[in-house]
Amino acid sequence: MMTQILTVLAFLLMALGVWGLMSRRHLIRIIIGFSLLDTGVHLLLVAFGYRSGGTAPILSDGIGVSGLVSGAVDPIPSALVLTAIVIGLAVTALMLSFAVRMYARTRSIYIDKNKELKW
Amino acid sequence: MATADTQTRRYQEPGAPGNAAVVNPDPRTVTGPAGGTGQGDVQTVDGQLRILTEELKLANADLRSEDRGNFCDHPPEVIKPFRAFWENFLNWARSESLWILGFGTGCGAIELRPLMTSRFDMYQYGIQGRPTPRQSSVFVIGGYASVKTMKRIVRSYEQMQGPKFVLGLGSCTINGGMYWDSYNTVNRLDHYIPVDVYIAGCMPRPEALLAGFVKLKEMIKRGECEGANRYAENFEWYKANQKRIIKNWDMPDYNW
Amino acid sequence: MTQMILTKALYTVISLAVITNYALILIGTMARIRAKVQGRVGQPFYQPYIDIVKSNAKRTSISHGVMFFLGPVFRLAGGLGTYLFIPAIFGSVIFSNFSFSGDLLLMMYFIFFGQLGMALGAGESGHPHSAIGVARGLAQMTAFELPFVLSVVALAAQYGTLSITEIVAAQQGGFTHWAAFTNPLAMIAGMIAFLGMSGANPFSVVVAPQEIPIGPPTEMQSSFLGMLQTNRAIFNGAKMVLFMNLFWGGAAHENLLVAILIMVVKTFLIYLYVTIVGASFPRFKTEQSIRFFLGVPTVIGIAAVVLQMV
Amino acid sequence: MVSPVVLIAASLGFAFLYPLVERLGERAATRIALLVLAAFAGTTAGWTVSLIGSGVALTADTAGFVAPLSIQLQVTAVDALAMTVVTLLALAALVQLTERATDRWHGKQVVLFFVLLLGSYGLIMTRDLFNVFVFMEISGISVFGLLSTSRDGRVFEAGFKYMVASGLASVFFLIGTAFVYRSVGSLSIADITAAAPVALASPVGVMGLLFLVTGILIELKPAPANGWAIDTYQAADPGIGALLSAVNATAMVFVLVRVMPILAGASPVFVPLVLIAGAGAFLIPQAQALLQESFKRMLGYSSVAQIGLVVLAIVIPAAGVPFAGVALAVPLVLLLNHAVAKATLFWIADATGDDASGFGGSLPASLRGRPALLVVAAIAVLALLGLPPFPGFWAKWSLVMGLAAGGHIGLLVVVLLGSLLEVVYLGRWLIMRMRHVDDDATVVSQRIPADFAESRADAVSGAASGASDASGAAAGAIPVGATVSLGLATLLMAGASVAALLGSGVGMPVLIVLIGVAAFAVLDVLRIPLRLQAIVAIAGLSWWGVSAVSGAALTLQSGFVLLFVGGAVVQLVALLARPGRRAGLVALIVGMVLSLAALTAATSPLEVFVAWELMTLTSFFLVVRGRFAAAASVRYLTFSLASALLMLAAFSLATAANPAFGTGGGVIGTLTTSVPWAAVLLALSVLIKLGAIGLHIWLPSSYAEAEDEVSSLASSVLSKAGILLLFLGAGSFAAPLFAGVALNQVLGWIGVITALAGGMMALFQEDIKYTLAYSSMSQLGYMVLAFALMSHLGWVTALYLAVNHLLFKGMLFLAVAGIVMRTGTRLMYQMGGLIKRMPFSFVSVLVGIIAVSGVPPLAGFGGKWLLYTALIEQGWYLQAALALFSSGIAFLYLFRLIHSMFLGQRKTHHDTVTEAPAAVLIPQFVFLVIIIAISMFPNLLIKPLQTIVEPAFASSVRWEGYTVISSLGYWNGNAVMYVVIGVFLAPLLWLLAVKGRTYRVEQFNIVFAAERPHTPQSTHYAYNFYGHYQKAFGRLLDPWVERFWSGVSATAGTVSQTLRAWNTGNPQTYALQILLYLFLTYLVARGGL
Repeated sequence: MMTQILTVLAFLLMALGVWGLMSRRHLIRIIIGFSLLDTGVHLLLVAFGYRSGGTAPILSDGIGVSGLVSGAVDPIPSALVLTAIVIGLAVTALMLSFAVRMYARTRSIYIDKNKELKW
Repeated sequence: MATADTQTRRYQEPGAPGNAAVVNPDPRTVTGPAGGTGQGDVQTVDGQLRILTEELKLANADLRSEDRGNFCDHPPEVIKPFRAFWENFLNWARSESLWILGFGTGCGAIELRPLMTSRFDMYQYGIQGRPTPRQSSVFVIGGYASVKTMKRIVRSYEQMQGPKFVLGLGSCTINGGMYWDSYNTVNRLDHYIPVDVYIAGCMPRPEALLAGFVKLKEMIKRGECEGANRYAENFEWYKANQKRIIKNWDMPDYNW
Repeated sequence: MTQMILTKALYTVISLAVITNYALILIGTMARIRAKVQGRVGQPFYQPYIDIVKSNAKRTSISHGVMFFLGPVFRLAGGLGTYLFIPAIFGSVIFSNFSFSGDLLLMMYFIFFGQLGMALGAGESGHPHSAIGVARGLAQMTAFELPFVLSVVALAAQYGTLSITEIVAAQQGGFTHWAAFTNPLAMIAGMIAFLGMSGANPFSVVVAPQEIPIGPPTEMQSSFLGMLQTNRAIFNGAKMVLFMNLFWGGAAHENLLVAILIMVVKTFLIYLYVTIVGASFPRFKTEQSIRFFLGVPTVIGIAAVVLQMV
Repeated sequence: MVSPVVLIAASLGFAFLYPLVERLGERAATRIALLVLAAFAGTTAGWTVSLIGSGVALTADTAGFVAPLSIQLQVTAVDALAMTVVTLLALAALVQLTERATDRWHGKQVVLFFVLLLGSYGLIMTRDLFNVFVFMEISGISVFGLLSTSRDGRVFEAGFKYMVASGLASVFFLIGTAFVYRSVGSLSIADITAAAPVALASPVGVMGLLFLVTGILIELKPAPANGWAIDTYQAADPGIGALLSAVNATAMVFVLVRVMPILAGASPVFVPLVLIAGAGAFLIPQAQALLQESFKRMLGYSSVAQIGLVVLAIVIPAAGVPFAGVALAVPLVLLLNHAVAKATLFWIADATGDDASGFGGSLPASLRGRPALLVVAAIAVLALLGLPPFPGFWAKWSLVMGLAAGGHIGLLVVVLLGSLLEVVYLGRWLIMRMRHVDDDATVVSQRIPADFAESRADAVSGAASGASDASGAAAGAIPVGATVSLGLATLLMAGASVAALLGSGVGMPVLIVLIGVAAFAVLDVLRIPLRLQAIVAIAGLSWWGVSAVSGAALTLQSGFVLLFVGGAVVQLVALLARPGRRAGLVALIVGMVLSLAALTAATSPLEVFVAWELMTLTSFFLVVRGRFAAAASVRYLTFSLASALLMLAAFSLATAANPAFGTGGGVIGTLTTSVPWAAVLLALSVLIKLGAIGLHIWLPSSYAEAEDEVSSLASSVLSKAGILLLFLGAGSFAAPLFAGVALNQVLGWIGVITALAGGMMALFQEDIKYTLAYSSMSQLGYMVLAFALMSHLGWVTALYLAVNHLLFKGMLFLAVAGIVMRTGTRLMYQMGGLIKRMPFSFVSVLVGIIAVSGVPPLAGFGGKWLLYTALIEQGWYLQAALALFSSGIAFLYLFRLIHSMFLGQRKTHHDTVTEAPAAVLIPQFVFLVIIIAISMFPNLLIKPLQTIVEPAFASSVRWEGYTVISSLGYWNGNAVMYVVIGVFLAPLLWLLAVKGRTYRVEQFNIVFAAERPHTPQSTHYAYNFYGHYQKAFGRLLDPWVERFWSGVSATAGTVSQTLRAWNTGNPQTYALQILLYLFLTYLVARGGL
């Protein structure tokens, strides 16, 4: 159940992100939209690994490997999400820095003034 | 052309050399003079005119140097007839096939046209028109010859291939006729080109022209029409005369 | 072998002598007929002979160069060759000429030989009018060539051969067998083309006297002109003999003299036709005659060919 | 063997260490970096060698577990090979980037470079789906970092777009990964592949894979959702462009290669999906690139297109010959071919420092004076275009064969059309680079000075062409880094080419061509003068030709060898007239002749095609040498390669229908196919090469604007290749194809109309070379007509015409070469009266034109006689009449030619011209003697031709002595000759006997309406000689075909304009396009709405 809710939420978040990405003119807002999209995907990954009532997939005292396999949520998506978040962070940072340089060049933070290359 | 020159020219017109005087014993036909006095009697303008170089080539002094190479510089030569019998046959053929150069040099040209008509029908005498001097044997000077036309007459005459014959049509060709004192009309044609037959009158009727042709034919058959050879013989005399009146020469001294 | 060659040479001389004299007289006669029509006496029928003698009797001549010198030679060679590749009289050994060397195609292309030589000679004269005349002549030639070729192809298709002798042979046996009646469309196209080929009015723009003096031979004089005059006779004769062979049953009779007579009559009529048309029409401009030939005559020619195909 | 992990670790480690290394000094650090890269290259090369030997994969599991618990890295032979090439290119790139004049890379750029390399290695080696994502992002981030160091400020805008797009792609990929993981429970690609048919066949699984594949595709920058990538290529430092195109893209393709089995296993919708995606990605950018003014942007379009082609190749199993056995060989070869070539082009853009594409003629001719750079650029362009002998050629051949075999006709069309478009823009760039400095690249027809000025300076000078090439080298020297990297790339390409050639199974002849070209290229490098080279070539070719045909029976094959080699050898003599050096001239001529010979010796469709392409290439480079040949050679290249592509299509269709098609070879009818469309395409292909009406617009300007000796070779020798092809494909054209109409009927009409139209157009040319070029077109039309008859006589005629055309057109073009050399003009009305100055040339032209026009007694008549006899025999009456009409037209333009040049009035400034050099005259007179001989004795030529045709048709003519007799008529060339001599001599003797005293006069001694001629110019009747003809025909003579093709060109431009307007430059539009792309893939997968 939780998985379904999370999945729906994830897609909603992604849709929101895409909407932001597509409809805003301000570069920073576009980047925010992009981050939302990213987060949505991360949520989706987590949702797919979720097991209702599962514990965190941490091997600790009292829970054997068998307990972990039967009781914990899938650890791999979590691991993946961690990586993805890091990467997303890096990309977001790069995007922001590029936005700054674009602003420096064209004195405009709006996307319409930053589309010199075309055709 | 400056009027002064021509005015001067009119009063200084030289007497024809020796036996070249024109008489007109018969108002219908006049035999021409036997030509100039020959070599050594070259008339010069300002003492500078030379027609022939030392190699006996044409000097072509009036041509621009870059044009000289484009013109043949061989002077005309006297070409002896064949022996009597054969030459008589050829002369018969020449006389029976008279091709007129279609060049109406003056008002008399109008008298040529009726010859083609059914009334006069020159074809029955073996006479017909020809559009190019190369192929013609008779040059009919149709009346007065202005200085301007004279240049073209000389050129066309020289371009005809010998034996060639000249008919002077009308009084103007004999003595200038009614234009005798005009500033630009040649008074005596045979000072410039050898004339075989004169047809006096102003204007002579086509019948007179026909009569002239008949006369010409008789003369050809007798071997008397050696105008081309006479021209070659007295070449320098003719040239001097021509050049005296034609100022903007601008062509070779002999137009092959 | 030697005897054979000598015999052939003799025959050739006879054949050429007949055609040359006949054609010269024909030209003279035709001029006289034209004069009569115009109410004149006209020149003697032997005037062409005198003119040729006169031209050759000129004491001087000028030459513009080798090709100019050879031009009339090429022209006359073209005329002679054209005649010699046609069997003039069907069934006659003497008048079969050198028709064994090639067929109709050879003849059609050999016509170019003289044209080319003359055009080269005229070209070397350096006279612009010669070149203009040649340009006009060649242009007009290609134009009348098309209906002519179509009619020839129609004939070749009809008789299944390109050999002139066989085409004539197929027309024997009464005038209804003549191609003129068995293949009238081809005949019409061919005979219209013949008008262009003979260069008379209305297709005389090539020489166009008084306009470009006289076209290609403007500079030709003396003996050169004499050769051209000779060729005019022979070449005309050759063409008339060709058309007689193609469309009008050729000249055939067991008696050679009668056969010659037949040839004389037929070619005379063909020439008369050209003369009448020439006397009746004014001159076309070059582009007009090109358009003319590529118009109705070509359509007729195509019709003749198509009729052979169906 | 070194473990794969080491490579990853070393890259990463060195990247991190680099700041420390740089303490040693910048130069030293970069040298060390290069050493490291060299070590990598050694490693990967070592893998390649050993893996190809062993045939097993090299596997490494990370973190101490086996897959699927750990991430598995695996290197197969293919991977290793790709990695080797990638590493070598990276090495070359680093040299170029660190050793250039400005913006040398250092510090963080080198670090990022190694990270990028690491990403690429990872993408190739990893066998874990999520790991793919990681390496994708590593590559991406390093690319963004590198981009930010570019000098062009617009790069941030481009980079931003790139990030948005690749972010979306990552999202898709992650979503896909999530679905896949959810369905399969593993991230190991091996596991997923195994489980795919079951676990991923569900709608959810397919949906996930759809996301996954869309993500991968977007990363591959597919049109029409790739504007961001193009913008990046345009703005980025060309060095980065090279990396992106050569390293990054190559690695990304491997992701698709890994995923493809999963997709194919899961659902049948994916193969068509990827096919469509690949086709779109290939075709659309090619069209978009047409109007690009920025070279880098154009290369960007080309890159994405090439990757599209690779995507296609991944899906299509290779059915063709060379690489059939090896999995992935075709895409791999295409990929590596592209990587090397594209990197080279980017480096050249960097080295020459200008970014013009040549569209609109704005490009400086900067390569003309730099032979080495020119060779490198040409190799890169040709390799990209997939021309032999470069590896891409074989791959493209296999791909096309595969497409046809698989029945993917639509894709076949896409591939060929895209290739053609690529030819246009890349060829244009190369040509604009190579053109002469004087050439404004607009010359496609004769040029008449507007004011009629008789200025010699204005005159079109063929004599000077090629002499002052060095003046084109205005730009500075190439940086040492670029030299090394370009050299490395070229070596790589050369090595690959040789390897591919050896592996292709194509026979010796092709190798001989290459060796021939290379040998003479070496002579050029050694600065051997042209004359010496020509002598060597004459000797070599003669020896080779003699040894090739001696002892062999006379067949089509040996006959054409004789024609090609003999014709060329004789004409090569003319080169002896040219002092000094002409780099490449002899090499290319030899190459052309040898490839023509290879064409005759070809025993399989592939060999035919290779030889055909080589011939096209060598002749193209010969044409482009002309002083004003740029525009003409654009046409030549485009139409020639269009012809080649049509031939490829024909061969592929024919082979698909009949695997034995074309094998055995060398005899009449080898290339016979019963597939109607294959026959039509083959015919079209040959017709283009023969300049048939409608397809001819390349011919006049190419023949005319080439150097004079080249014109003669092209027209007399090269043009016969098409005729040979006609004979090889003979059987294809005879059978009724459509509605009972056989192709040969159509061919016949095309031939005769070509003959007529060519002649008509020749009539109105003032430029002598254009006249002759159109004349060639016309004559080729005759040959097509004769061939199309499909009868014994027709074929003998076609061959007779071919031989005759070789002889007289060689004579004419060489005579013209001599005249142009002496007079400095090609315009006929500027000549005149040359007969007295150049009598030998005159004789040669005279005999030439008599031979063309078919006037007896010369050999030309034989051709005409045979032709009309054959035509009438077959009942082709109307064609016969038209052919005769056009032969009259030929007579017209030929007379114009000889008149305008030799007769009439000589210009004053030509008074001093002298006869053409003996070296130019000798070949003419050799031909002349041959013409006279076969005119006297027609059996000398006709009988051997009958022998050649004998295998196909029994003789339909018989011989009686010298008389040839057909069913219709007869012809005795010998007798005709004697009669003509007789009738010529008789009047001549008569004339000599009766003529009076004859005076030899000069040119102005003409009657001129009693005036004297003013100047030769105003007296020479030559300009617009047939004005009345033009008047008579009026609108019929309008340049309809030219107009049609400008229309086609304009339409292509409009399409290109429309398509590229799609790339608006707005990241949000690009994002929308990407989403639409996803939706489209969904629709395709669903099979509609």
